Amino acid sequence: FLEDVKAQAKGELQASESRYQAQRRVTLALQTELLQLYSRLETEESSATASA
Amino acid sequence: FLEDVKAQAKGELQASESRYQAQRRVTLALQTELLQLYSRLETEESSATASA
Amino acid sequence: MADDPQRNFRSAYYEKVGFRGVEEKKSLEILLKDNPLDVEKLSTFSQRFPLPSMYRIHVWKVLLGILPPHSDSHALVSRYRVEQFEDVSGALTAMRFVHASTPPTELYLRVYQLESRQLPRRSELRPPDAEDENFLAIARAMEEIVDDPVDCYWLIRCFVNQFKHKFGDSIPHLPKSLEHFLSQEDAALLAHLKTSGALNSLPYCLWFRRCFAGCLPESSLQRVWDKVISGSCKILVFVAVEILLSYKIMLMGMSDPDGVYNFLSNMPQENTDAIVSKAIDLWHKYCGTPMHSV
Repeated sequence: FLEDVKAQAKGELQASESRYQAQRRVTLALQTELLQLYSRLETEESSATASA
Repeated sequence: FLEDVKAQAKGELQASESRYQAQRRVTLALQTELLQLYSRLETEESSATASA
Repeated sequence: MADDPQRNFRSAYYEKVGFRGVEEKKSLEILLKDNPLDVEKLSTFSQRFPLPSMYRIHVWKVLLGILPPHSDSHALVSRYRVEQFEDVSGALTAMRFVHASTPPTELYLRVYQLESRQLPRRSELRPPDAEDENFLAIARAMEEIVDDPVDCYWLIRCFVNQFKHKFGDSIPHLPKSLEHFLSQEDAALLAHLKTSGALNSLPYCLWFRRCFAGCLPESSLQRVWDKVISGSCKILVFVAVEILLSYKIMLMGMSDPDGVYNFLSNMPQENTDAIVSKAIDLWHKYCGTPMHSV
């Protein structure tokens, strides 16, 4: 019976952890995207300054 | 003893939950930032087109 | 008794109209009342019998680990699964990978890629490669079987992952296995396929990587997937054997490997239920019927 309780808890924890891990992957993807956008923005701004 | 195991499982699940919530706040903040960046980029691009 | 044609006719008939299924359905219902669920017994059931359609999605979710064995955790875990899918698809929308009119199958692919750290940068988006195409084919078929988008995503993801992990090493050997069983069932057909050069260019990717997604209509396909999800990739070989046997006359008249490939890749959608039934019988004949429990 004790094993049963443990197994159940493990099942729930695994699902919860998988949800957490997905958030972490989302964070990474967002950061990559943001980084790219910032560098694009900088290029655009410097070229705008140069042409002004 | 059983109560002990249950309490421990509950504690672990709660910890996982709060880690998830924290990460979730991070991704929401990053998404807001992303949105702002997109609109800044669009403004710059449209003004660059207009001035060209 | 199994050789009694009268009986065979009857049981085939009952299976078709759904009477024989009543007993099976009852025994599945008993299994589904267990708490925790006995995943082993559910696998055995699913290997032996077709899953009643009203329980199919639920059993698949348990077999694939989308739902844990403990039924009283199902509500909580289902909520986690929904949130996880919504979190990731929301982020993909924010990153403009997907938008309101993106086909669901493409959304599923992107969610899957993000979760497995394979999402390309948005500036480096490329057309789907072979593996993406396999995923999309399975996704399109799953979409026909499953109504709920969250369930659909999870079933595709876990189906694809389980298939890769469990059978990844066996897949390259399936064409040889096909050759072996075809030699047992119809040596003349095998000889013809060999001499015409068609044997090496059968649609193996469609059969053994996409598990017949896009080849068989969903009503037949799901009966094959019952077996794959409950632990057999050998069934794929027997479906392929039965397809070849069913179109023997046509195939014997074809000598161009490309013609054979094209015909089999766009196979007629008639009689596929019979093909699958025969394939399951053949699979039981060569590999035995799992006997324990149920």
